Amino acid sequence: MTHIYNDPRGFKEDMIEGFVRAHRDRVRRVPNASAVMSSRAPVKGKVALIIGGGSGHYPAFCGLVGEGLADAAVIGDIFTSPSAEQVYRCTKAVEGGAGVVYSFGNYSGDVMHFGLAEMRCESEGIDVRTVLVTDDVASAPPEQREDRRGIAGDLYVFKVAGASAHRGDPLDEVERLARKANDHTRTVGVAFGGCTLPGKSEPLFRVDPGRMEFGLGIHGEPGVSTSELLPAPELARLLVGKLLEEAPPDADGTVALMLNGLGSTKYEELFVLYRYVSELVERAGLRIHHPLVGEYVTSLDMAGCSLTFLWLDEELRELHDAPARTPAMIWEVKR
Amino acid sequence: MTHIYNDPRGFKEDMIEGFVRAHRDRVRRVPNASAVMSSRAPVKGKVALIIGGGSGHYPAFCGLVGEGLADAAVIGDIFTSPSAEQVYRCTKAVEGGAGVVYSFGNYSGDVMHFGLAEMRCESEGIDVRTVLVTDDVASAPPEQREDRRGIAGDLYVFKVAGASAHRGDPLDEVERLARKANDHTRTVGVAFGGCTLPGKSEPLFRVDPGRMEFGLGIHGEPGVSTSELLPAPELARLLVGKLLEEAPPDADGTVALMLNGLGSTKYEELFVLYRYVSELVERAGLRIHHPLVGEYVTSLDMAGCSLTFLWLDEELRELHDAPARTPAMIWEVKR
Amino acid sequence: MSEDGKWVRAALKRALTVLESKEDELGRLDAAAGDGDHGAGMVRGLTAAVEAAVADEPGEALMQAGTAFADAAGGASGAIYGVLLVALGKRLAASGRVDPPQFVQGLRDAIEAIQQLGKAQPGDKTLLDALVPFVEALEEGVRGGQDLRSAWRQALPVAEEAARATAGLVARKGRSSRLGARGLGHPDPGAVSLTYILRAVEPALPA
Amino acid sequence: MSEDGKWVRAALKRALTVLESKEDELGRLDAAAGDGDHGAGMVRGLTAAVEAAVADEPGEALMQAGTAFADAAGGASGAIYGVLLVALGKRLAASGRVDPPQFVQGLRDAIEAIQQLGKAQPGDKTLLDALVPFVEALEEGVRGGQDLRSAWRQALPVAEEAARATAGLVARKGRSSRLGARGLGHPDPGAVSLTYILRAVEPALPA
Ligand SMILES: Nc1ncnc2c1ncn2[C@@H]1O[C@H](COP(=O)(O)OP(=O)(O)O)[C@@H](O)[C@H]1O
Ligand SMILES: Nc1ncnc2c1ncn2[C@@H]1O[C@H](COP(=O)(O)OP(=O)(O)O)[C@@H](O)[C@H]1O
Ligand SMILES: [Mg+2]
Ligand SMILES: [Mg+2]
Ligand SMILES: [Mg+2]
Ligand SMILES: [Mg+2]
Repeated sequence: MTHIYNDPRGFKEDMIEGFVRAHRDRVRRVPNASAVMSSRAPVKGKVALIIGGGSGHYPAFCGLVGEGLADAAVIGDIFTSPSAEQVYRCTKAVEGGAGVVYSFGNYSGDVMHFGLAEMRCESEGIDVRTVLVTDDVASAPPEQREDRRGIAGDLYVFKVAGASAHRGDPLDEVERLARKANDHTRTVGVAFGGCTLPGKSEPLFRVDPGRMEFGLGIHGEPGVSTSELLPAPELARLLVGKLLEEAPPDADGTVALMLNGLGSTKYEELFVLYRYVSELVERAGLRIHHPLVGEYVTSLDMAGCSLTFLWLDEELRELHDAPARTPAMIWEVKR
Repeated sequence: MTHIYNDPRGFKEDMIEGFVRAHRDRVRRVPNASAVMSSRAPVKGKVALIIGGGSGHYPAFCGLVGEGLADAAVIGDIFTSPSAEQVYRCTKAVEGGAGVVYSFGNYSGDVMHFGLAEMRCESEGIDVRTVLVTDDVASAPPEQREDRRGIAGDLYVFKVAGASAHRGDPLDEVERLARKANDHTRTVGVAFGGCTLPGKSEPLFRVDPGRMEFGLGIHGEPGVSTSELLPAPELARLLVGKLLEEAPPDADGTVALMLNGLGSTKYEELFVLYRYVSELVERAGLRIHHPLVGEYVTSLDMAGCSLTFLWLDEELRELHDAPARTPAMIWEVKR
Repeated sequence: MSEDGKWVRAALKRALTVLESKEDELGRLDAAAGDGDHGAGMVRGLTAAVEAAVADEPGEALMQAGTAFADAAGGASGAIYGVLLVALGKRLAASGRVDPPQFVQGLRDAIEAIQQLGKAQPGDKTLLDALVPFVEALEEGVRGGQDLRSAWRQALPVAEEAARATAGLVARKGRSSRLGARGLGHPDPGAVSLTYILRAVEPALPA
Repeated sequence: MSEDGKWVRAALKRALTVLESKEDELGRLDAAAGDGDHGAGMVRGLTAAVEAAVADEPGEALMQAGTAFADAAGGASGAIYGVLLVALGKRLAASGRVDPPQFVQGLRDAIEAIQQLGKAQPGDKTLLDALVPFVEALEEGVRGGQDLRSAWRQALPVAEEAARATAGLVARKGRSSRLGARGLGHPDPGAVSLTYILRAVEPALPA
């Protein structure tokens, strides 16, 4: 349930305003746009990474803007992709002459609006590449990987792309690495309860007590199937099993791992689950690198969680490990 | 609602195990105790800061263990203070010969158990000082400040004490500064909905739709009074107003500010509220220093939020600004 | 048939009034398989469109409306109504006439633009499943010599029946496509809202 | 009166069985003004106490039970039952006898230890509000020449009435004290659970 708001129609605006006020040291608002940009952007000669999507997913998307990660995030209304116009304005504000990568989860609204903005920018001579995040294994079979939607895996794709752009890679290379990161990222999730939009009193969906939804969406979409609620060790087995089924052939046996809470499934619960997840992953012969256990891509106050693997190789690991500083996270990997 | 657990009685144990597995780079488990310690502790000649309380409040308490903050956290079952025995074992494991500061919220269980541990340690020649956090303005009138309970203000008191210990201050000085931080910290909170213990199907309390509880506890205790649910600008006025009433006489007009979500009142809602809170605080002539907007001291999946001021002066500001690195936060203040 | 663009604003206003009254219903319909924001997005889009459509020339006004709609609504339906209104407006502006055949052609252009943008085919459970048969029926009426509003009125039940029938389709585009067969039984919210709009605007259409 | 410590374990077991059946009720009672963990904590504490109380000597067994209870339960009631059991055990161990006057004296010691630790006064709405009148009634019976179990049985209704009467008190110690007058109407969970324990252990007490 969303309890704090003024006029529900002003939610996005109030949110961006408050966010920028809270993080003046790292970000500022893109003038005349519902977008935030790193206070260092634009950087001349650097590829600009622009991410975005609806609001309701914090720290995605605006919490991920900053040094070593995204140059800007374009923010829509709750669960609603931002418009092409806003993407365009944001692109104009942050591109530094070396091209732009758009990256966002694969949802038709986002694809269409970012696509329209890309066409408009290209017509003005700005080289734009789009990398869709398609990590949700529950949303389509492996043969249709490119049709899958993007959920928590967003973070890893953005991180790799942001690190590549930050170290000065040219546009082709940033694009290649972002695509590779997406090819190596898989997520599976479950939901225990739906979320409620500001101003509404009913959740988007309900889960019966003792049941859970498998294959959640991060926009309050119900899962693709319902099953019995599992205790932590079995839930761990389900999630880890689904991801192990899809190990990419060229992976070297090390995974960066994220156990993500969707909003009201809290940290302690995630640690309980992580105990069993990490045991299973290690028992499967994999090495876990820099596990993240917490809230990274949320869905308002939805109850549920997702497990993501980024299958590393040397190239991806270097970019994964590169430092980053954003309002939501200071990324430091001990080696 | 808590959905992820195995045997509810093993929750604390599962949680600590998973937490330590997720943060091996910074913390380890205190052998034979339900406590976690910084991987650098004990540090010979340094005052040790030990914090603690029930679980269910992450990032408090174990998320705050690390360089520049706490040396260890002793963790009880959900919402239940840890026992004197565990506090004692933890103290033996982390004290470095320069004395120990215990700091925790003022609840009778914690006071009694830490008190018993303190007596036992003293009898063994370890110099222990206890600094209770008493920031909740709703829990007792100003004349009875020392009877107030501790809620989100924990974070600031721990931060100041941890920074003082980290820079090598002697025990008397760490104690003095921790007390001063508590004297300068005030919190007020509201709840919109109760939380549910693992294995239970009913929340600890319910809030009627359209109402809110004023003066929440962070253990699922209901508030001290009920009122109409307010839109964000008025809620901001209520919270800021309560804190302004109690400005300490020696404050210099700068406050470190924390807008804390209790669990299922999410980031975007907090940013919406922060927009109005920050406007009001600035309009009152105060300078906001390093605002924190997010989840710092939670109460499982309780819906609600709290606003905390740490009234700064030069001495407190230096300690507030000192860097810290813990599993839950990398503390860096831009100047 | 009037060349005056006032009817554009009038039509958009009528659509807005109806969709405001249907906002919650459309939200619930979208929540069944999607994310529940369809009603809110359409209202945001139409509100902005009404405000933006100030040109005298109807084609111009429609383009203004489409641009504003897309920006204010965001989301899939924002993008789609954006290209729909702009394509229709372009055709009317280009022809300089607002006669029934041009109108039909404008809607054909819109369908093409929507398909190009969103890559959906009829049968994929989107608003195209109501729009395409509507435009076919409209064209038939117009070819049969009816004026725009009569032909439109006769095509409405076709669109409405087609929208209802989307309940039996499995989504292949848009958020609800992820649910596969689980989305069966609910009509597509975009198809339903389209029929509300088509019926709402009819009395405001030229002649 | 037997000097054998077996009755300590038997008494703790009886208490555990009853509190397991009351765990949810006590949780709900604690939730009314506190944090809902009282039932769970008492069960954890008693489970550990039963396991720990292995000494033959009853005073020793009680001290073992108290130490284990406090550690396993944590929380306010863990601390309080810890000192209660340890104080009682100490007195019995020191006197070398388990006769009714020593028992009464042991409980008096426990009250003192609880007050020293928790700083609560009778009337502050804690388990002291049931324990103090219970011990007074017990002492009266013992002084009047009754054996321990008879005196205990006669004192039980006094404790139970006193526990019920805590509903009319405003808490001044413990979590529920923050609620002020809002906590009125519910008895103190610690006082209630104490009466369950007192009644449960009676048949296991020596003579
Ligand atoms: N690719 C597409 N082509 C045509 N229409 C689409 C497409 N994707 C979605 N739609 C339409 O948009 C509607 C959903 O609109 P809305 O809820 O506003 O967008 P979102 O899915 O971004 O939340 C669907 O019911 C469908 O009719
Ligand atoms: N200072 C105190 N002195 C005596 N008894 C106390 C004190 N504080 C709390 N209690 C008792 O403890 C009970 C609560 O126990 P419990 O719920 O287990 O602890 P917590 O308050 O730590 O959650 C109260 O009902 C009261 O009887
Ligand atoms: Mg949407
Ligand atoms: Mg407790
Ligand atoms: Mg939608
Ligand atoms: Mg309690």
